[in-house]
Amino acid sequence: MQTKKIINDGNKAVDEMLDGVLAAHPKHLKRVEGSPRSVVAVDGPRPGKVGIVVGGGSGHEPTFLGFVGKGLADGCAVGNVFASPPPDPILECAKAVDGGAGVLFQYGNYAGDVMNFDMAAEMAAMDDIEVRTVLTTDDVATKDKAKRRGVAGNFFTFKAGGAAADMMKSLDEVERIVRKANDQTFSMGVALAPCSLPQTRTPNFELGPDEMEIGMGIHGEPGVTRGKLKSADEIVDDMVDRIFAEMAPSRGERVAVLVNSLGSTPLMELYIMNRRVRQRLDDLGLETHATWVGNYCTSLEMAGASITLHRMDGELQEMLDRPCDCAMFRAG
Amino acid sequence: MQTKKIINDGNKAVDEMLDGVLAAHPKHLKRVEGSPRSVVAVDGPRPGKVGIVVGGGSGHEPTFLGFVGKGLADGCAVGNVFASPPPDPILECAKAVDGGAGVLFQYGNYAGDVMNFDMAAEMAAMDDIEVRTVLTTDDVATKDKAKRRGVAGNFFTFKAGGAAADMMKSLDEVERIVRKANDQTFSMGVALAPCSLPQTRTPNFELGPDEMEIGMGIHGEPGVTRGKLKSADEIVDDMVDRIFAEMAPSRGERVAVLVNSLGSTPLMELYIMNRRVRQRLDDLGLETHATWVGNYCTSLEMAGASITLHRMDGELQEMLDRPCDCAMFRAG
Amino acid sequence: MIDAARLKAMVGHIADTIEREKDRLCALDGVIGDADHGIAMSLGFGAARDAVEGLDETADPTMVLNTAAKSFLNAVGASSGPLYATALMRGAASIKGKAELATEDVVAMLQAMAKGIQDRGKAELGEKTMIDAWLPAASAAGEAISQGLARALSAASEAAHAGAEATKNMVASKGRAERLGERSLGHMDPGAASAAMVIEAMRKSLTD
Amino acid sequence: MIDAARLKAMVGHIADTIEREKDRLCALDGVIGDADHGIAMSLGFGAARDAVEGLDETADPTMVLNTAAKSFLNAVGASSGPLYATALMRGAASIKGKAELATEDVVAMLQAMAKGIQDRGKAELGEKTMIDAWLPAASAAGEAISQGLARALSAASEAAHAGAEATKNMVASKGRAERLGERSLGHMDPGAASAAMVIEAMRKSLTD
Ligand SMILES: Nc1ncnc2c1ncn2[C@@H]1O[C@H](COP(=O)(O)OP(=O)(O)O)[C@@H](O)[C@H]1O
Ligand SMILES: Nc1ncnc2c1ncn2[C@@H]1O[C@H](COP(=O)(O)OP(=O)(O)O)[C@@H](O)[C@H]1O
Ligand SMILES: [Mg+2]
Ligand SMILES: [Mg+2]
Ligand SMILES: [Mg+2]
Ligand SMILES: [Mg+2]
Repeated sequence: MQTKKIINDGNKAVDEMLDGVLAAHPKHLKRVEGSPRSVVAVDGPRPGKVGIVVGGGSGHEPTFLGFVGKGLADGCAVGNVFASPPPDPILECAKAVDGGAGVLFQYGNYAGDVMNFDMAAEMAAMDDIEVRTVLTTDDVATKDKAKRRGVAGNFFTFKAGGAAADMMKSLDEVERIVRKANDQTFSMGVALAPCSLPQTRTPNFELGPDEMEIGMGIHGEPGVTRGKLKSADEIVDDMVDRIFAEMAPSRGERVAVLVNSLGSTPLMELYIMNRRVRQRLDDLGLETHATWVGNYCTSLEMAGASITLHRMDGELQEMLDRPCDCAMFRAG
Repeated sequence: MQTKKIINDGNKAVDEMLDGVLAAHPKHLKRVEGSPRSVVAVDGPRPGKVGIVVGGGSGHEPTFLGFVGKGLADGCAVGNVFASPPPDPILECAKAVDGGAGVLFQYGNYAGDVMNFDMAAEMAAMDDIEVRTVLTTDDVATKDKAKRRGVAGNFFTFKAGGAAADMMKSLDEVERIVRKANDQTFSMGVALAPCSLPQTRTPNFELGPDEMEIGMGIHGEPGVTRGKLKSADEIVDDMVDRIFAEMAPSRGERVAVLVNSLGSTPLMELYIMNRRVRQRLDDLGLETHATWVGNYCTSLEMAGASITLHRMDGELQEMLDRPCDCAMFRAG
Repeated sequence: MIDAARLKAMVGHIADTIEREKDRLCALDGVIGDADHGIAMSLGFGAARDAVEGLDETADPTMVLNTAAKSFLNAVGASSGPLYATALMRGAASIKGKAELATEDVVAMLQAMAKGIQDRGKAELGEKTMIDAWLPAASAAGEAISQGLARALSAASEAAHAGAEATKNMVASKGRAERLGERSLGHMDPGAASAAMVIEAMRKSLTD
Repeated sequence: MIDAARLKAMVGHIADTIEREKDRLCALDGVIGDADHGIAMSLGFGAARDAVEGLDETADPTMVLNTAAKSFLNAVGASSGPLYATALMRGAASIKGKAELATEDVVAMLQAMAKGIQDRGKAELGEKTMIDAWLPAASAAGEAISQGLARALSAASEAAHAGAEATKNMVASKGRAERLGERSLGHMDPGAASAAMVIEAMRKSLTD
């Protein structure tokens, strides 16, 4: 039996979604002419400003598209479900948002994305657009920071890059700030039930009816431990402990929090998780500067959640607090 | 086998959720002292302004709590899952947000809510607070407008009330405008898979593995037809046809659109739906003034979606466009 | 002898009964409503039991029922909250000033409760609500009053059960199930089902 | 005689093969990756087939492979896109200017393709990627070149299959499965599995 989805043809799901996105958000988003999978901010790119291009596979909405807008990303290249976009739409975004000050590519650390964005960067260089790249590597399910996957932490790294660029900082500066933001971003996920791709409509992994998997990736890649479903507090403790082990926070430090649904875990559960996250932060004497709870980086209809902590100095806090106005997100 | 949820004790889910909500949104929300299930806007209630009190059962987040804030609702009484709050927390909200110009109760039309809010209104009258009530009755699954359930259309009726009150209009005026907004709001839902209550953790209805139900209520109340799952376009057409039949729109009229997830239907599917909604509106020569797509009125983790159309004259459009800043929603 | 202590025990007995039947009530509500009726009733009578247990010796029967009413309402809300809170408050008012209840008092209390539910919910017989259990029970108790408390309450309990059973053949026109129309046919109303349990628990506790 | 028309047919034959095996490839990818490898490969070779079918008579073998490369890449992205696009472009470059391909040309093309994948992805043998099918295939073809095209390509196909099989005993250290460490053991790499299918389809189409 196929999984249930409200779609037409699975192969057309991404393009039809995009049509719906453009119809809903004409004040924020437009397509690059002749490149239907390249979306740029109506208000954002401007002469002298570093252009921020994000992108990746579809199925993580509102990541990446939803973060395009004034004060955040200028352009987004849209891939197939769970598949990096090819170089062409990335290049078209880079051209469309280039204000002469260079372009920063920001995306999650996956082999496919790296290959495609790197190819696009080479092509952009041939068009005399200077491109730098900062990968988001926030998923502490992997030990080695440089090899970590990019998951919900894109929220903070994109926000930092978008703010820095909006402040008309140089490409060097924007890159430096985004690297710092990424260094200070730590995520951990838990999955309770699989998603399924529009084309296969088959659960993309199996999990027992009473099981959960800690550390599962946002494409259903296996995580770090699988076990019986525990209570919210136990789950959060396990996740937060793993984050703290990598982050090594000290009393008095300031953090921002993101409790994110992987798709079908509702706000009630996320807020119950946030209650415990806050208790743990308070217990350590950390100052919670801001909290977001909701669907920010999903995995189609996967059940589960992720917790991201973002440690801030004064500069990163300034980036986080700077107003932005995107298709599916607003802050400041 | 119990359904999977990230919770602790099912009986504590609502209070723990509220703790998490208050922890996340200190700039927008605070509890009324001594009344933990009464939440009011930090910035909003003020002398001379009509107070807007909303509320209902939990499990529909971000409805109702998420719409508390400047320019929208001033207070929210929080019930158990799918259960109206009792009169006491409603009364405490009314007292807390009363600015001397009267209070408007806005909530969905359910027997339980009506009884509890009416009791609270009687008690408020004894405290010399003038209370009026406008029920949201947007679900066209019921023929008789006055008997219709209130579902995602609360979004538009609350927005209208919040804006009118924020403009310091009189209680008479605010009531008139909200009644007009409700008269012009039409919703239709479709369910693909059930939710389950935190206490029972049992699916609250059954639906075959290839079935959908059009018109199902946001608490899993039976709808109007059950059948095989169709394509997105066919589903949207069925829903929009039913809405048009009640709304009887004319060429050139202006509408706002809300495509809402019941919980676990992801943005990709909602935007695919929105694409078709827009086609249908364009075909009729209607002008789409604004569109929202996402989780606005959920039903725990139910799979499915609803479509709401809101027809506007100049006054209603002014209400919709007026800025507001809430815990889980911002506009304008 | 029915005094405040017996009424406290009665509230406790209702709470225990509902607790046992909670899942069945949720399942009934799942078919034509929102699947929470068992939860609402168990939270309500559980809170009522805890509250009346906390009362000291000086509490009279009226105080017991008023305390139960208030705690039920505040724990529950929903439809059941106002309906049962009103029932209990009206029951309390009907026995005001009495330290011990005679058969007539208990029957009057039961009738006041039924009347309270009807005043609050405005439902008529045949609309597929708890009224279809409560009203027949109240009438039956009145008719059997001359046969003593045990017979009066047995008659009430039987009538309540028959009334609940009869809701299967009714089309809902009040409450959440109202919009189902014909689709509500064939299913027992959860509120009527729990009403029959409540009344039987009252009978058992007050006469055994 | 292997000319542009044969290469077009080859692309079509690969596309058909992958289309048939799509679900199996998605299932393999589901275990250690993101369950989309069959989709990516079928979209890619499907687009490549459509594009090369659209070429007119004047297209030479290089043009066929370059066209396949570009359309594959634009239809897919993902990991497979750059890897196969690079393979096809390198294959195209290796036969530049030739209207017909001799055995040495086909083997050189196969080797250029493998080299292209390695240059693009930077994977070494034993890292549990498609390289573990492509490199052995390219070597085997080289070693068997003196025995003629059919034997050379049979040797390549057998080596690719053996290589794919061998990935079961490897711990991933490239691509999406890299973070699984030991948990990737026991499962065949989907990219290696599809590589074996691609190479067998090339063999069949170029020699049958
Ligand atoms: N107006 C009414 N009068 C009498 N009983 C009612 C009325 N409305 C609802 N009920 C009863 O309430 C029951 C449902 O209670 P419950 O599930 O606790 O509340 P809710 O419908 O708010 O979820 C129904 O089965 C019905 O018996
Ligand atoms: N760096 C690399 N070098 C060679 N092959 C790779 C590399 N990274 C990934 N692969 C191959 O790609 C396959 C996955 O392809 P696919 O599922 O289409 O892409 P994605 O991982 O982006 O979803 C893997 O099974 C592996 O064989
Ligand atoms: Mg992929
Ligand atoms: Mg309820
Ligand atoms: Mg109910
Ligand atoms: Mg894959």
